[in-house]
Amino acid sequence: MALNIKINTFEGPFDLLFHLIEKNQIDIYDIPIADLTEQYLDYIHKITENQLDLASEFLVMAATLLSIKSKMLLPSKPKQEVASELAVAEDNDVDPRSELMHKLLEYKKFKEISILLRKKEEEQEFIFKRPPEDLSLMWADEIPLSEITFEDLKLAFKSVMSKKKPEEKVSKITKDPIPLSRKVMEIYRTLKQKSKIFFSKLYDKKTSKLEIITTFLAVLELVKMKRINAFQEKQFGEIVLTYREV
Amino acid sequence: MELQKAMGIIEGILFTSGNPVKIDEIANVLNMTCEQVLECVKQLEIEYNKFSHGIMISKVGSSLRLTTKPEIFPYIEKIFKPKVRSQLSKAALETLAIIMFKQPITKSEIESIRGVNSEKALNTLLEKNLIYEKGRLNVPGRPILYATTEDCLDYFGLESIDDISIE
Amino acid sequence: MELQKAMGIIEGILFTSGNPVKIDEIANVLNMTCEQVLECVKQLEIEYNKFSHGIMISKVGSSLRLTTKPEIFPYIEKIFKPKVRSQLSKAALETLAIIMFKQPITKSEIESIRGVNSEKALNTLLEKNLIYEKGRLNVPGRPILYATTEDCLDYFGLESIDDISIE
Repeated sequence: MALNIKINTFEGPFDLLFHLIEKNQIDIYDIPIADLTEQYLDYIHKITENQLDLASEFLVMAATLLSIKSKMLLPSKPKQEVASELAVAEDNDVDPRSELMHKLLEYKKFKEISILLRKKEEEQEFIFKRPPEDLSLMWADEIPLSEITFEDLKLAFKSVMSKKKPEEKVSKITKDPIPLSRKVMEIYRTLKQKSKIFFSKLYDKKTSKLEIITTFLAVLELVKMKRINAFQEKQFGEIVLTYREV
Repeated sequence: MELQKAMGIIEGILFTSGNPVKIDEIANVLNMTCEQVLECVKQLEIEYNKFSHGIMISKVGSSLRLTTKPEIFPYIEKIFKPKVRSQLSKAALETLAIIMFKQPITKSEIESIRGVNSEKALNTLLEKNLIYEKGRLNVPGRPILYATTEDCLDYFGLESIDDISIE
Repeated sequence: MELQKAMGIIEGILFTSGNPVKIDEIANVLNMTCEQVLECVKQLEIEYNKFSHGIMISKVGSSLRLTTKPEIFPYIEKIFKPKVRSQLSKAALETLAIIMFKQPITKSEIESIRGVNSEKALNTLLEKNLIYEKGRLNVPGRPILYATTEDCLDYFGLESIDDISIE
């Protein structure tokens, strides 16, 4: 079990590689690629054996390591007739490990910074701010609403409705897309105007199932509130709604 | 404990709290008597009396509190008032807009749209008679339903609630 | 304005705000230059360094803030039992470290350095207002560019990003 936890704590393939490098005291500038690849694959196997979710990035890195390993095994002067001599020479000058080395060095830098940041974060836990004084009470009665127009209201409404609100629970949106209260008012208003309507006229083909359910609940609510009457001639027949004079 | 050190701790405690803190609680934490705490308070008073401080310490009942000195209020007003005003009016405007187009609506629905507590904004709008409590929603808790008043419609030159549309 | 008096007002303003306040806003209200404000800060620092004070002033980015001194933490803990602040996850911290030193930077650049998907970490940082969307890069897809906020410096108590030395 200890192993699971440990594997789970790796942030990604670089983090895992880094762990291996530190554990084996490997020189980043001269990585024994065959060894490292073997150990890396070993870890990957352990993760999959334990049926933990493996991020695809870990597999990509495994492929990269294998590819570097195979390049290292190739003879240093492959067939020269294929490409121009110059190009091949250039290609061979580059250590296949160099890209990985640079990436590891860069990752190392930020890993170290993040450790420093953690220290700073912990230091801040020992100091306290003062809760801000609630100044709004002091000037609350001076709000200038007098200069607002209906257009301002429309704009404010549109902007608030389009704002991204990460703290809003997703479940809430799906559960109750149209507040029941609004539906109740809508139906009530419609009936007050028309005094009689078929339930099926309260929605159309485009209306979502959820909204139809909300509509139905709103009707039940209105019947309960004794604001409307509902009749149904036969099973699965049309439901007729009528406005109830108070 | 040394008087100097105790003064600093009392300052830090009152600063963190924001509200008055009981003298006996402070004494308890400092392992001092209440009299010793009050001796520290006297010293702090002398310190804060200096021009170079904008805060002061005062005793309210059996508690102590830190506040700003009244003479620096004009500066507090100058720096914070414009911000508070614009925040408040923005909150009130947003809240009124939501009520206008979604009425009748409960506070929690408004808050779920705005993503912030809207108590204060609702109170402001109620006070200004732009909205009223239209009734209660028949769900557990029976939350209040808010709607715009006739005054509000008048104000925006709308004949009736049916004129409200957001095209 | 007299230095002494300005010190007191700065103290009062920071005390009232609770949160960091921009130096230029303070300078504006005091009718002083930012340099003069910083001179006051220096004097306040000397004052707060005394044992008899439990608070301290510090610069975070282009703002000033008042906080308690770390050494009185045990007493504050004893009296208020404050909630332990939740730390950022390792992923969020790594992501933030990259944004700090490479800003403005796109998600895909961050991911190429970290080697893993960083969507969740970015969302956490955005929610905590430690980073913000600074704009978009003018390449196909117009990816969002991320940068750190002033709140980020406040969060770590840094005067500037240079406080974190990168050897």
